[in-house]
Parts: sequence; structure tokens; C-alpha cells
Amino acid sequence: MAYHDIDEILMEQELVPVAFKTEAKWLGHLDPGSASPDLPEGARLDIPFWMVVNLHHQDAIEVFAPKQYSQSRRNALIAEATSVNLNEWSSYYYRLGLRLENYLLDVGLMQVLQQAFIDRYRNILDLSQHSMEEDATDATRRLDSLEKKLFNAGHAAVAEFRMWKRNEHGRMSAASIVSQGRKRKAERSND
Amino acid sequence: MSRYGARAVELLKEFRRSEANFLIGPYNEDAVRRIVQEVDELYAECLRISEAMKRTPEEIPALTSALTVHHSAMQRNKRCLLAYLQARVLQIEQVRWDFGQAPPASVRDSYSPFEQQYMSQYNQILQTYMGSVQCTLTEDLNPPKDLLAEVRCLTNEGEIVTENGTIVLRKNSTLFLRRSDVDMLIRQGLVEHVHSTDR
Amino acid sequence: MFQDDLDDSAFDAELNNDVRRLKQSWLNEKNAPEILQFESELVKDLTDNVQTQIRQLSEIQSSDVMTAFANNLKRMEYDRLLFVIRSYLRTRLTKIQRHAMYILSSAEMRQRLSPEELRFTHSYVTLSEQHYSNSCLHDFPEMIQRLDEKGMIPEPDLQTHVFCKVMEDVGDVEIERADVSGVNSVTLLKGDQFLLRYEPIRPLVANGSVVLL
Amino acid sequence: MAKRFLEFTAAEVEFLAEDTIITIVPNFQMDMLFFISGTVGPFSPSLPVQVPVWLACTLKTRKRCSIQAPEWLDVAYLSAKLDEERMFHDRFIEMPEHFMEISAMLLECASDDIRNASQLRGIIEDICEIRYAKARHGLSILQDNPVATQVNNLSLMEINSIRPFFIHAMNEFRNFAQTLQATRIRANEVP
Repeated sequence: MAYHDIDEILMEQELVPVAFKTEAKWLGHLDPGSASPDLPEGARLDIPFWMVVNLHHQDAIEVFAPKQYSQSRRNALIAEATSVNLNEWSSYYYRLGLRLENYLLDVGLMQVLQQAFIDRYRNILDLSQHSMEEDATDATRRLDSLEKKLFNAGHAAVAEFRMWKRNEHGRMSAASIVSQGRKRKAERSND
Repeated sequence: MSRYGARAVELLKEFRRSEANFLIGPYNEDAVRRIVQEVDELYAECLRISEAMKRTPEEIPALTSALTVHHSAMQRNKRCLLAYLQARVLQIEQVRWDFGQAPPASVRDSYSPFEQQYMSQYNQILQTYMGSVQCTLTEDLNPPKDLLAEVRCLTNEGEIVTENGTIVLRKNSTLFLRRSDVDMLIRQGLVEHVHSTDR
Repeated sequence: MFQDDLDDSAFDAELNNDVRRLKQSWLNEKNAPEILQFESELVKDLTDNVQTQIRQLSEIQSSDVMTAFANNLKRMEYDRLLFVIRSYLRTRLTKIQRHAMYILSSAEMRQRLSPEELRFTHSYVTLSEQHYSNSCLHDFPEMIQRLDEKGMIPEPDLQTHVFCKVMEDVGDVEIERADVSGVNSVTLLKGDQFLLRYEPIRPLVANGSVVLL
Repeated sequence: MAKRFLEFTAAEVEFLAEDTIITIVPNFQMDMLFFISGTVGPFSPSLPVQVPVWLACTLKTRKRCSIQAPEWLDVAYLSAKLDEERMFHDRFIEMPEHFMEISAMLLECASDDIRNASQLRGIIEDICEIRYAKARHGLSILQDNPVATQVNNLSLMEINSIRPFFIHAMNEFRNFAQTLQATRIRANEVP
């Protein structure tokens, strides 16, 4: 686990449905539907993943699969992994799924995740090797953040290699912050 | 759903948006202050829960979850803030490598006072290290192709002193400069590379 | 192979072995997830050598065209070596910054650094601690002010995959514990290239029987 | 500090290739050059001499020499390699070290010294394409968690252009496989 990894931190903000195994005093405010200051035994609500870790460690809660991992979603992934817009389901589909392993103990879910990644991975490979700079955003719209990272890694290396082949790599270029600044200025003056 | 940590997550998302545009966003002092304040409140709540536990030991099982949640929320805020600060530190260090000791004012204005201080001290320890190995590491970032590189001036910068003497930058004029001198000028956006002389 | 034919040439016989070793250390350093043993003598010898030569060159102001030409060519060679040295040191400094606290916490890692790098690491850790403390930590309740709690210190990922080339026959190397996968070892023979995890070949990179690509 | 200092660029791979020794025929007289990495020369008009590629290109650009194409930079030789490369689908043919970079550099600065330069460009392009397609295919059929992947005869430039994607993907494959395995073990322990 990377402490400073912003993606990891944002992933841990995803909501997870849980049920409290015992009464939890003074935590009523976690449940927007409840007016009571306390959570009764068996209370079901969604809490962010980062809150799950320690509560589960103390055996205070039972954890359920978030809806993006429901049986119908799994079936859709098994049937046609490549046509699913994973990003729409969750930007952290795989990462959260993998992290939930410890809490759900669901071998079936892990198999579905692994197979989905293997099935979709070939498309990502093709995209990263073929798509040009302009349409990269469009191509990656349907990818979750883990897939996007993979795409970016492949895409950047191919772009650099192509530049070398075009013999442009010898050119030194301005730092990205400066070129950006200049470009923005130019756009403004065109207005 | 609890709003604990929501501000801190917002701060990180804001950072992500600037980063996507290759910009160093302004240091969000207000957000940092509010997050620190939230940590204070969470801590006060932890104390309140602990005291209740001492007062009524039979309620300890029912209060443990509340203590855990508030404690986790403190750690969560801390982690978000440190991630924010560290991500910015990486950018600040990058600026030192890209622009040398004099970054553009627009970049510098985005720093907090502590970040300004970080910048100058980072610069110092880097200089000390480079001095001790007798090697200026911040130049020569690309493999040398030839001794000279042809550049076109982008601004009327006038006279500039380099390692190998004084040169005059007049807009749109072309110059042949020693590669070691050229690197930094290009990264500062003062000149652009025309082509390698040997390729 | 044509390359092998050329290896016997007179040019190659005089090739300074240090330069070749430096280039390999540079490759290893760029591709290994962790900081490797500093090649102190290599770097010191080559740096001294290059700097002496550059000084000598700048003292010779020859009006003879051919001498000036030869000097230019020499200067180009020195620049090439300087580039490798600088890039090697830069790569190491990048890793040091990433894993500074981890490096300081381990005697084994500390001794991989040059004295100059070690001094830099200490200053860098002090600087970071100061900055995080000033910016937010010292405003926190004391119980959460620490920077070295479990999981907080960034460490190199030794499990990452690397590309490597086998320089001498090694034989079977266990790559994976048997419970993770059925097949768990791979035979490393001279000349083979692999993509595999770094951790199992870590000692082989250190002793030079495997190099990273 | 920059991630780029931890990565190899195409320009750096080319830089390494520039130390390869080739033969030139100088048109000038000059004593031995005492380089730090070795001694070059002496140079006499019309007398072939061995020098590193970077020096050869520098001299050629200044019209101080002609370059002798390496034996392998030859239509018959490379055509045979191309056929061989086409014959095998599951492995890469052994090529001269740094063949992509050296041929690119020499064809750029010394095309007048090299016979059939444009034909050579075409053949090399074809070889590169086939090898690239093979690498991509090899990547696309990867799945699960191989212990090690053999990549004999893949050149440094080729490795470099697919490295980030390859490494990233393998790390993820392993992560999925390990998590699945851990779940299996844990789920069996649950009564």
C-alpha cells in the first residue's frame, strides 16, 4: 500500500455497504436516514472504504459487495468484458475489488476481476499502440483508473519511440510548465 | 454517510485537476487550515468518547466503534494532507531541475511561504551535493549529440552570461551555442532548438 | 556475429574497461527498483580523469587547425563520459529522494551510498520532516504527528518485473513459491534474456552474473 | 524529482549504440587520439580505420571521411534476415546489436556512402514492423502469471519501446493472481 498515492487515497473514498454487528453509540450521523444519535445493532449503511478497515479489524461490522460487483454486473463482465464502460461503474473498479478480497472472501468475484482484466487488456494494448495523441482521451473514456495507467504507460513509450524514428528526439524542448503557459497566452491573445 | 475527510479529498481532486493541465496550482492554505481544524475536532471527539468510556465502563463495547471511526478519520485527514504536500514538493523539486535557481515568478507565486523555504533549502542541499562531487547534475539532461546546437531566440532577452562567455539574445535571430549552455535556456523558454548540427 | 569479430580489434583491446563498467552500472541503476552499490572508484577515477583532461584542453590555445579539430573531438568524448556520470548520479539521487527514510533506516542500504550521497540523504530527510511539520504536522494532536508509522515510509518495490540478460550460466533459479504457481523455477543460461521479477535475481544482479536491460 | 531520470529514453539507447565500432576512410592526416575510453587513429587519407559511430558521423558531417557500411548493412544479408524473421512466429531472429539505431544514424548522415540506401531503409522498416508485431502478439497472448517470459534477441531499443506497458501489465497480472490465491486460501479456512 502506497501511503502517498493519490489514486489509492481517492479509491478508499468509494462507498461500501456494511452492517453493524453490535450497537454503535454516537455514530448515528453516519446514516443520513437516521435521526437517532446511535446506530442500532444490525444497522445497514454505506461507509467509505477507509472507515471499513479498522471497524472490520475489530469485528464491529460485516462487509457486503458494493453494487458495481453485483451478480448482474459480474454476468455482464463475464459475457462481454470488452464492451463494458467500466469507468461508469467505478473509476476504481479493480483496485477496490481487489482490496475487498480480505473482507468478502469471495473467490468468484476475484476470478471475474482477473478474467475481465485479461479480456480487456488486449484492447488496451491495441489502443495504446495505435491511437494518436488527439483521440487518446476518447479511447480511454471507458477504462477504469488501473487500465488508464496501463494505457498511459504504453502510449507514452510508443510516442517516444515514434519520435525517435522521426528523428525528433534530439531536439530539446521547453519544460512542460513553460510551454503550457505560453500556449495559454497565445490562445488568449487570439480571442 | 459521514462527511469526515471530504474536504481533504476535495483538495486532492483539485490538485489532480491542476496537474492534468501541467500547472502548479496555488497552495490552498484555506483548505489546509480547515482540514487541520477538522482533525482538532475529531481529536476532541476522541477525548470525549474516552472520557465517557471511563465514566461508564459498561458502555465501552458500544462506544468502541465511535472511537475507531474518529481515530481513522484523523489518520485519513493526515494521510490526505501529507499526500497533498508531498505531491507539491515533487513539483517544486521538478521546477528546480527544469528552471534552475530562478523559476518563473508565476510558478513561485503558487508556493506557500513554507514551500518557498523548502525550495531555497532544497536548492542549498542540492548545491552542496553537486559541489562535493564536482559535477553539475542539473545540466546535460539529454545525451550530447554535438558540441554546438542551433537555436532560435524567442524573446528579446538581451545579454546573458553563460559558462562559456556572454551571448546576446535578440528575438528570431539564430545562434550556435555550446550544448551545455543551451539546455537551461531552452527549458526556460528563451530559445528553441532548430536542429542538431550533425543529423 | 559481426560484433564479435570486431571485439578482437586493436581498438577494443585498448578500450578502457572502466567506461564499459560504468555504462553497465548506469543501465542497472536505471532499471533496478532499489538503489544499488555505488561504484565509487569507477566514478572517482573517471571524473578525475575527465576533469583533468578538460582542464588541459582549455589551457591549450592552439592556432593550428588540426590541433583545434582534434581537441574538439576529444572534448566530445569527454562530454559523452560526463553525460553518463551525471545521468548515473541523477538516477541515484532520484531514488535516494524517493526512499530517503527507508535508506537511512537500513544499514545495508546506507553502505550502498557514497559519503556525499549519505550526507545528502540526511539533509534531505531533515528538510522533509521540517517541511511537513511546519506545514501541518505540528498543528496536529501529538498522537498523530509521527512520519514513520507503519506503512508510511515509501520503500522500493522489489516485486516489480525487470528485463535482464544472463551473462554467465547460472542454472535453475527459484522465482515463485510453489503455492502461487505450479511451475516455480527458471533456468538461466548465458545469453538468454528474460522478463521476470527483480527480487529472485537481486543477488545475481549484485554479483554481475545477470545485468538489467 | 523527475521520474524521467529513472527511465531510459530512446535518445539514451541511441547514445549507447553510438559507441559501436565501425570502419571509416578518412581524407585527412591526424595523429592518434587519446580518448579516455581508448585510443583512436592514427588517421591517414584513404587508410581505413576503426572508430565509434558517433565519431564516424561527426567526421562524415564535416566531410572528413567516408563511412564503410558494416557488413550486415547489406541488401542480401538483411533480405535473408527478413525471410527468416517471417518464417518464425514464436521467436525473434538474432540481429546485430543496435541494428535499428546504427542503420538509422548511418543512413541519415552517410547515405551517399551506402549502396542501395533507400532499399535498405525499406527492408529494415519491414524487419522492424514484423518484430514489433511479434512483440505485440506475444504481449497480447500473455495471461495469468507466468513465472518468467523469455525475450531472447529482443534488442534494447525494442525492449525500451514496450517496457512500461510490459512491466506494468506483468505486475498487475501477478497482483490479480496473488489476490485470487490468497482468497482461495482464506475462503477454505472459513468454516
